[in-house]
Amino acid sequence: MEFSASPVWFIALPLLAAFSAPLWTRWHLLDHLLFGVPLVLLILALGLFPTVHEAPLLETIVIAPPLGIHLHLDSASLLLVTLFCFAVTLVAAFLWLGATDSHLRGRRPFVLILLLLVGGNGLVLTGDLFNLYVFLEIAGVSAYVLSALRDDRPALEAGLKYLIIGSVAALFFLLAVVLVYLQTGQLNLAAVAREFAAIPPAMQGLIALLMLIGLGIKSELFPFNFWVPDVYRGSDPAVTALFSGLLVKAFLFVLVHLAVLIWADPAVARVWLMTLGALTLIVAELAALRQDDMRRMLAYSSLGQIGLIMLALGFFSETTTAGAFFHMINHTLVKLLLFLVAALLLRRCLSLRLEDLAGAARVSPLAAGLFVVGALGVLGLPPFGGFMSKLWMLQGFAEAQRIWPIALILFAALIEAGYYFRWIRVLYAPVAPAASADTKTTPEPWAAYAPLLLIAGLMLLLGVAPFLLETSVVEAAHALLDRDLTLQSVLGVAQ
Amino acid sequence: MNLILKLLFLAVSLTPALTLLTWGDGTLAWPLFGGFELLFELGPLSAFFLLLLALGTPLVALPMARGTPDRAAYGLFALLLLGMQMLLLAGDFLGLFIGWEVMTWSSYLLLIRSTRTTLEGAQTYILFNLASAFLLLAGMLVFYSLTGDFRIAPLTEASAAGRWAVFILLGLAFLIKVGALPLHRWIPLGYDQAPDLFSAVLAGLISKMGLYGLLLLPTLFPDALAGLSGRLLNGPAAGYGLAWIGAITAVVATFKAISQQDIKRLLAYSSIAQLGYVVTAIGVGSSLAVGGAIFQTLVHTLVKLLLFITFAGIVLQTGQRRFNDLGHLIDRMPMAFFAVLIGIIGLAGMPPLPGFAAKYLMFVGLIDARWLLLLAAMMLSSTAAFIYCYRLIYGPFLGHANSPEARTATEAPWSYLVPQVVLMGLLVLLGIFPGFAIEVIVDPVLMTLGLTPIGAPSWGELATPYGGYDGVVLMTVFGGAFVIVTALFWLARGQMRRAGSPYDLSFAGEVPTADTPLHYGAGMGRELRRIPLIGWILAHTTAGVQAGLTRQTLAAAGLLGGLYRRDPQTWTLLAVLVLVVASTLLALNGGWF
Amino acid sequence: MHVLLDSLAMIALCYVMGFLFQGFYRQFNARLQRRWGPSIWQNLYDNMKFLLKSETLIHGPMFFFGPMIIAAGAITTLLFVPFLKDSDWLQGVSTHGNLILIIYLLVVGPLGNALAVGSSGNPFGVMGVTRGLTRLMGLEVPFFLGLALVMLQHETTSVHAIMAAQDGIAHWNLITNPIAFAVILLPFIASQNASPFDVVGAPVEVYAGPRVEFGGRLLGVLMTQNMMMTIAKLVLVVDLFLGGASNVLELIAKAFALFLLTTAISAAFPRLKTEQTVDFFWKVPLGLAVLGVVLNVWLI
Amino acid sequence: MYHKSDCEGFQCEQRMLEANLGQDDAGLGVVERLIGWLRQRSLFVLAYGTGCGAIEMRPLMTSRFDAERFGIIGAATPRQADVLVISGYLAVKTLKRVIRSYEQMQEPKYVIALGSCTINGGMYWDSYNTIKCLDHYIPVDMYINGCMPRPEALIEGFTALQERIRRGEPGGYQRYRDNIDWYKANQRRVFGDNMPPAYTYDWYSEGAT
Amino acid sequence: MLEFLDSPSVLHGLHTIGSLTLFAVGLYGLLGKRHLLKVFISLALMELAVYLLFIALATTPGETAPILSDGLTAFVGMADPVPQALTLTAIVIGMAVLALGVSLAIRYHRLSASADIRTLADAKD
Repeated sequence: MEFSASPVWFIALPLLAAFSAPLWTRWHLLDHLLFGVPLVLLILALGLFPTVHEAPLLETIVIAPPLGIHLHLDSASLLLVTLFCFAVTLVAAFLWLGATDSHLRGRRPFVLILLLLVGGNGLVLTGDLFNLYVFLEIAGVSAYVLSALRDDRPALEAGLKYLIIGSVAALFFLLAVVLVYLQTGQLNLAAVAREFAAIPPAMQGLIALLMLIGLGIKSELFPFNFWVPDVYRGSDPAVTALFSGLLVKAFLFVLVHLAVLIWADPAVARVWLMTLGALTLIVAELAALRQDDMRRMLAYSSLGQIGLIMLALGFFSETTTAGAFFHMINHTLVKLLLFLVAALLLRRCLSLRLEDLAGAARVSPLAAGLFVVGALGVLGLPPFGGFMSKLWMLQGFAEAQRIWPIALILFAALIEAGYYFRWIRVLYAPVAPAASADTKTTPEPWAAYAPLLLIAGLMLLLGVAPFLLETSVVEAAHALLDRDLTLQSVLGVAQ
Repeated sequence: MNLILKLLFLAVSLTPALTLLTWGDGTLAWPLFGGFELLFELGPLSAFFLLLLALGTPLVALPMARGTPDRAAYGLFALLLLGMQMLLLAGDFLGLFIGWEVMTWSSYLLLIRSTRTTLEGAQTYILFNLASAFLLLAGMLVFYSLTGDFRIAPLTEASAAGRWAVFILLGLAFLIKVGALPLHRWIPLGYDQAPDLFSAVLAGLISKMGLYGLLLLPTLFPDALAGLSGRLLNGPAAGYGLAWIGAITAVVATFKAISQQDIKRLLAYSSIAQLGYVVTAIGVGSSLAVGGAIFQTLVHTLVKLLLFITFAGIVLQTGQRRFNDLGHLIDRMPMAFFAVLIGIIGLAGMPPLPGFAAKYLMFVGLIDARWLLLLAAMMLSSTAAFIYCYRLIYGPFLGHANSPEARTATEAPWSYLVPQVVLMGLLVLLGIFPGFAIEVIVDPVLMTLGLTPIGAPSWGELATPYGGYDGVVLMTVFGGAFVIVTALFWLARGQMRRAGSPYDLSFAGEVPTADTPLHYGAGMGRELRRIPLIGWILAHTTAGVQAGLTRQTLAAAGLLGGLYRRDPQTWTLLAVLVLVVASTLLALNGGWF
Repeated sequence: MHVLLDSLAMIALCYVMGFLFQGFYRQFNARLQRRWGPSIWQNLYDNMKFLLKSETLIHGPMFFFGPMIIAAGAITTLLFVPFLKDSDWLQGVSTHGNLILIIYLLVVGPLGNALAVGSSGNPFGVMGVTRGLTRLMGLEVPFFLGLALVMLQHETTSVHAIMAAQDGIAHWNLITNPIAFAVILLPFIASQNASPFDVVGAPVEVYAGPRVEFGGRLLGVLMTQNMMMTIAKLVLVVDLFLGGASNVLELIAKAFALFLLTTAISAAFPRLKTEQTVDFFWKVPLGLAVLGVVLNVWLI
Repeated sequence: MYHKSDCEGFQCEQRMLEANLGQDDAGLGVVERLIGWLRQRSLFVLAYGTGCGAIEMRPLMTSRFDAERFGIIGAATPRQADVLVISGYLAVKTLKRVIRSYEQMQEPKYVIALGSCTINGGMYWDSYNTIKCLDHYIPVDMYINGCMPRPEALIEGFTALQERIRRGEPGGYQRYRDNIDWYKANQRRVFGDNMPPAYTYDWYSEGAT
Repeated sequence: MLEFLDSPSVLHGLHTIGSLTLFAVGLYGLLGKRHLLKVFISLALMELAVYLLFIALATTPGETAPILSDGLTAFVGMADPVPQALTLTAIVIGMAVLALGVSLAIRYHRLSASADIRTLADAKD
């Protein structure tokens, strides 16, 4: 049988692997597979780039669109899928190599992480509204359990909060889907896009609003993101790395994708999305100033970056969107790095609170150094990739003679610097760290640092040679923004 | 292993010199994205600043390489060098900014390696510097939106508002870096708290990058800023504001310097003041003034390296850094005494050292521009500088030893002495041959900036249309007079006797002891407060403003952070409320608005 | 050779004029106070007596070199001031210098001496030095601004050129630029360390100030340079405002006239405190100077 | 001498001191005579106002008597002074300061003592803490008698001192240097353990360099 | 007598009102009740309201089940099969989430002896 490089694999393979977990448990292959499955998918995704460069791949299931379900792999979704596979690979490597706590080893996390990957991949690949809802729930459920995985009080609180607010979000989204179906009789995204304009305006508005709120909660936009710090605080840092690096990106993509496809009038969407992005950015950065727990701080910082990406995506210009895609990649790398460093520090210093981490650079110099690299990357300071993507977005705004987002982004970056450098200063404070002085924890094996060093190297590489990703990012932006192209490739006709 | 590491480090510190010597005319391009490229080339302006780097870095690296190798510091220092060289070689704003940022954060990481840094100091340092960097970024983005290119090129066709925006943004960015008032607060904190040798780099080299930026402004706005908004008297009107900023900076910082109790803080404020002169001169924009500015940049680099390295040696030997705790080191550290002596002569701009040549050019430039009130302000600052210069040498070296360490100190290790000797030699040579510096160092830069070169009839002579002076003659006369007078006196000295004790003083018939408060260094300048203007200046700082700003920001942060501490029901309620309000609005508007 | 002879002549002339003028000053003051006063040669006697003292105490090498530096500074300064115009003699090396250089050279020596004072470790001496530097800060601003007005008027910093431009009594800067002269007059008195601005070395108040530790032959050197410096400054102002002089007699006459004026002013006022001095200079002469700048630069 | 009727008490001593004033200076070269003449023409006075005589120094210096016409003028610090004027009785406490000041003066230096108190204690002859005979502690070059001497007498004394300087007579400082051990022993008898530190005087013993 | 109820618009209206009421009840529970189980029940109620709305509005009276069988060879007069399929899926998902939530709540109760949603808000660092 000939192997066909189909997008289905991105969903099917992890699903299969996850459901046959008992088998792997018996064969002691969990760690290897958790690392291997996303790695295989990553290689597959990389191999698909030339194909997708020619034309988007369309994988129909049973019936051709608009009636059937289909997976739509264009440059944008391929880029994100690659990113997700990479993120999961890295986290898996970290869990495998890093002598992790027991609750992060074994069958449960194996299944859940792979399901999370399924959910993320499905969200960006699917071309069907209801399918979108299903993947949203898959991703959501696995995320709820993942955040409660440690099974102590903070983790359960985080899981419960996440579950409640996530269910509300899913409910809103489901309502929107129902209304769309009732109005248009269609669930295929392209078909819905074609017919959405025919709906009465008030109903259009209601549907858009419901989707915006549902996905806004999921993708952590400002007035709906109050749950984020609590959940990130309660969960394991290695898990939050996935939330911040994978899950949010997927929802963000879905939100913008829907906005492009459904909201026919980009001017209106631009106002809404940019406003939300700007609010998220500035509020999160300000709120992060006073956080004394590293996970909370990283959560707020993550929110700020999401706002930034939203601001750039919402501008719907090809340059800023390309920059935003690039920034998604960089942000994923950076947040993986920072959360995994946080995981190491947590294990070493037994706490992630500011006062307990004072002088932590003395006991784990490499982790502190990597935190510095991560902070520089997230602040967008050269020579790391974050700078290039930020510059790309800013240059897009400058090209369009739009000054206020530039001012806002730079101001927010300054505030961000205010708290990140506070943490750096604390890590390097000239005092002996409080907790680790008496705890005789063994130093981490070097292998635990390998994924982190890889990330740092990649960040540096992307900062020095951003042209490596240029074509894929620009094509992704093109694919995301060009509504007609999508419609044509799905439905076979231009609108 | 350690030796190899140290040798490697020293080799790295020689890279600016190598770059300067081997670069030639070539350009180097590195693609980024979207057709943008980083372009590196070596113009005379960059070459001048690269020369400063090439001089300064090995001299600082030598004492840094002493003792057990500090790997992290070496690495960061190498990064810092990389950043500064990128910044200088960059032919476009992108490279400039990248170099600028690399320099900023690597210097920050070097700064916090000192055990003396406080959270406030470190935060002030990095936030001011990042504010400067982001202003630079904003300026270059505005520039880009006007021209569609990041190349550093004259900005002639843009609208007046656009050009002013670029001028103000870039000007602010660079003024923060040189520490112009009221954006100077990071300098005293940073220079004071940095590792002692790194302070030399901060004051001598990193602050010069701000000047490099300011000197780029005449490149962007040709005709020495006059293209921006016409002329005022004989100078550019846009530069007039810049010049006043510089002059006020110089005056206020000088008085602040006088009132400091800590050597390094004093040097920091003096650095602010000295760079204030340069800002003023750049504002004047004529070839004389800019020539003076470049000369002053050179001299200030040498002087500040010399002083900071010397005082680093003193701190190393005594562990004391306040005027109150030192004293009478002249017998114990004569080399350091001479270094500081030469340093303060250069700092005060006294003949025959080159500081005077620089000041002379700036003064003449101001007279030429007919901006005499600025001249008065500069004169005020440079005479008031005598007081802190005197304090700088009196406090540690003269008077009486005030701590056990000061009584038993010995000369600093040779790795500190070698840079001191080299820098002293350079300063003296430049003082004798100001014409050499003009012709070889200053004139090429002036020509790049589109100004007429000053020229020099001979190496010893400094010549301007307003008259000049001859460094060789000056040095010969002064040296000759000194030798002759001393010789004559020595021949007819009669019975000369050295006092048996430092406490053998005429003290109204009393016999002072070690407990008598004899060291006037601590209180020096105290009576200056009684002069109304100075009293007013010394009574006001920007610390309160900064603290207030921090407080307000943190209060806002607390307020917003409070939003995030509710239960899921509140979050849901909020989402529902948004839905209800927005749909009501929609319904009222009858559609999507 | 010519330069050497010329320099020696200048130094000698300065010295002679110096003790005579200061002798006159003491006589003048004594007569004002209804005393006979010392002989006009008294300063010579004093100076010689100190130079011939048999014992000298020093506080270390820097203490010894300080007076040497100040003497060398004084000699350098006066050699850079042209004494005559249109003459080969009494020029020193003035063609190689300029006005701004001279203004700075005036300070070099005192600062060198300040090192010696600090080296002695006597707090009164350092207090005096600080007061001196503070006064310098006060006086230099209007002084320099007044001279800058002259430099601006002639668009040169060369003393020769400024002298040459004043080729008749109507072209004296005193006549053409009276504000500049008015501005510099009081700072000039202060720079001569004359009353009412002589708080720096006030004998009773700060125990002779900077000179507190100097005695014997070192004090003799200090007195010598002081006399020479007085004359060098006088000649400089004569050059700048009174058109210079063509021969020695004219020079002495003009310098004496100027000296008489400053002496009269000195004798008439009581001593000011340091901060009063500075405040005064920053109000009255500087205000006048700003007026002069406005007139010269903006209105004319 | 003390038995002659034309003088009594310290007047005889004074006369003895003044006895050879009229004589010509013998055996001096031109240079020494010039030096002597210049020295006597300029006397800087450190007036130590220990007693009531201090009040007589003011008229001496001011318009009425104008000592400046003789080249006599006040000095602020001992380093610059040639003449130390002890203007009255000395307590133990002030003696210490006087000795310190005297030792800080640069040679050639002279001491003029005013009033009877410095000669024999005067009206304080039986006081428990007053120095009776100043000459035992520092070498006095010239006593000016009276209680207190008027400025005219002071001028008389100064001119007498000037005459001696002119003739190049060795001053009291020579005596002090030669007999330092005796003087110090006397001082020590008064001060006990309260002597100034050794560095203030031990250079005397090392001799001239 | 109640035939008018069979007219699609009335029926749809009633269903809409009913499901909205149900939704409102659920919303009230979600926002107002403190016990975690009640909150989950409220969430389930809201979901049910959505399903009801979906099914009800996608069907008109008189339609038959969408099964091709004897005599029925064309898609005529059949109810739209998609909403039913979707609702079934959604019910399964909702069920799973509910079960998960309840299990988490039980574990939470065991650990903290509390099932009050407000105590969740007191999460301290």
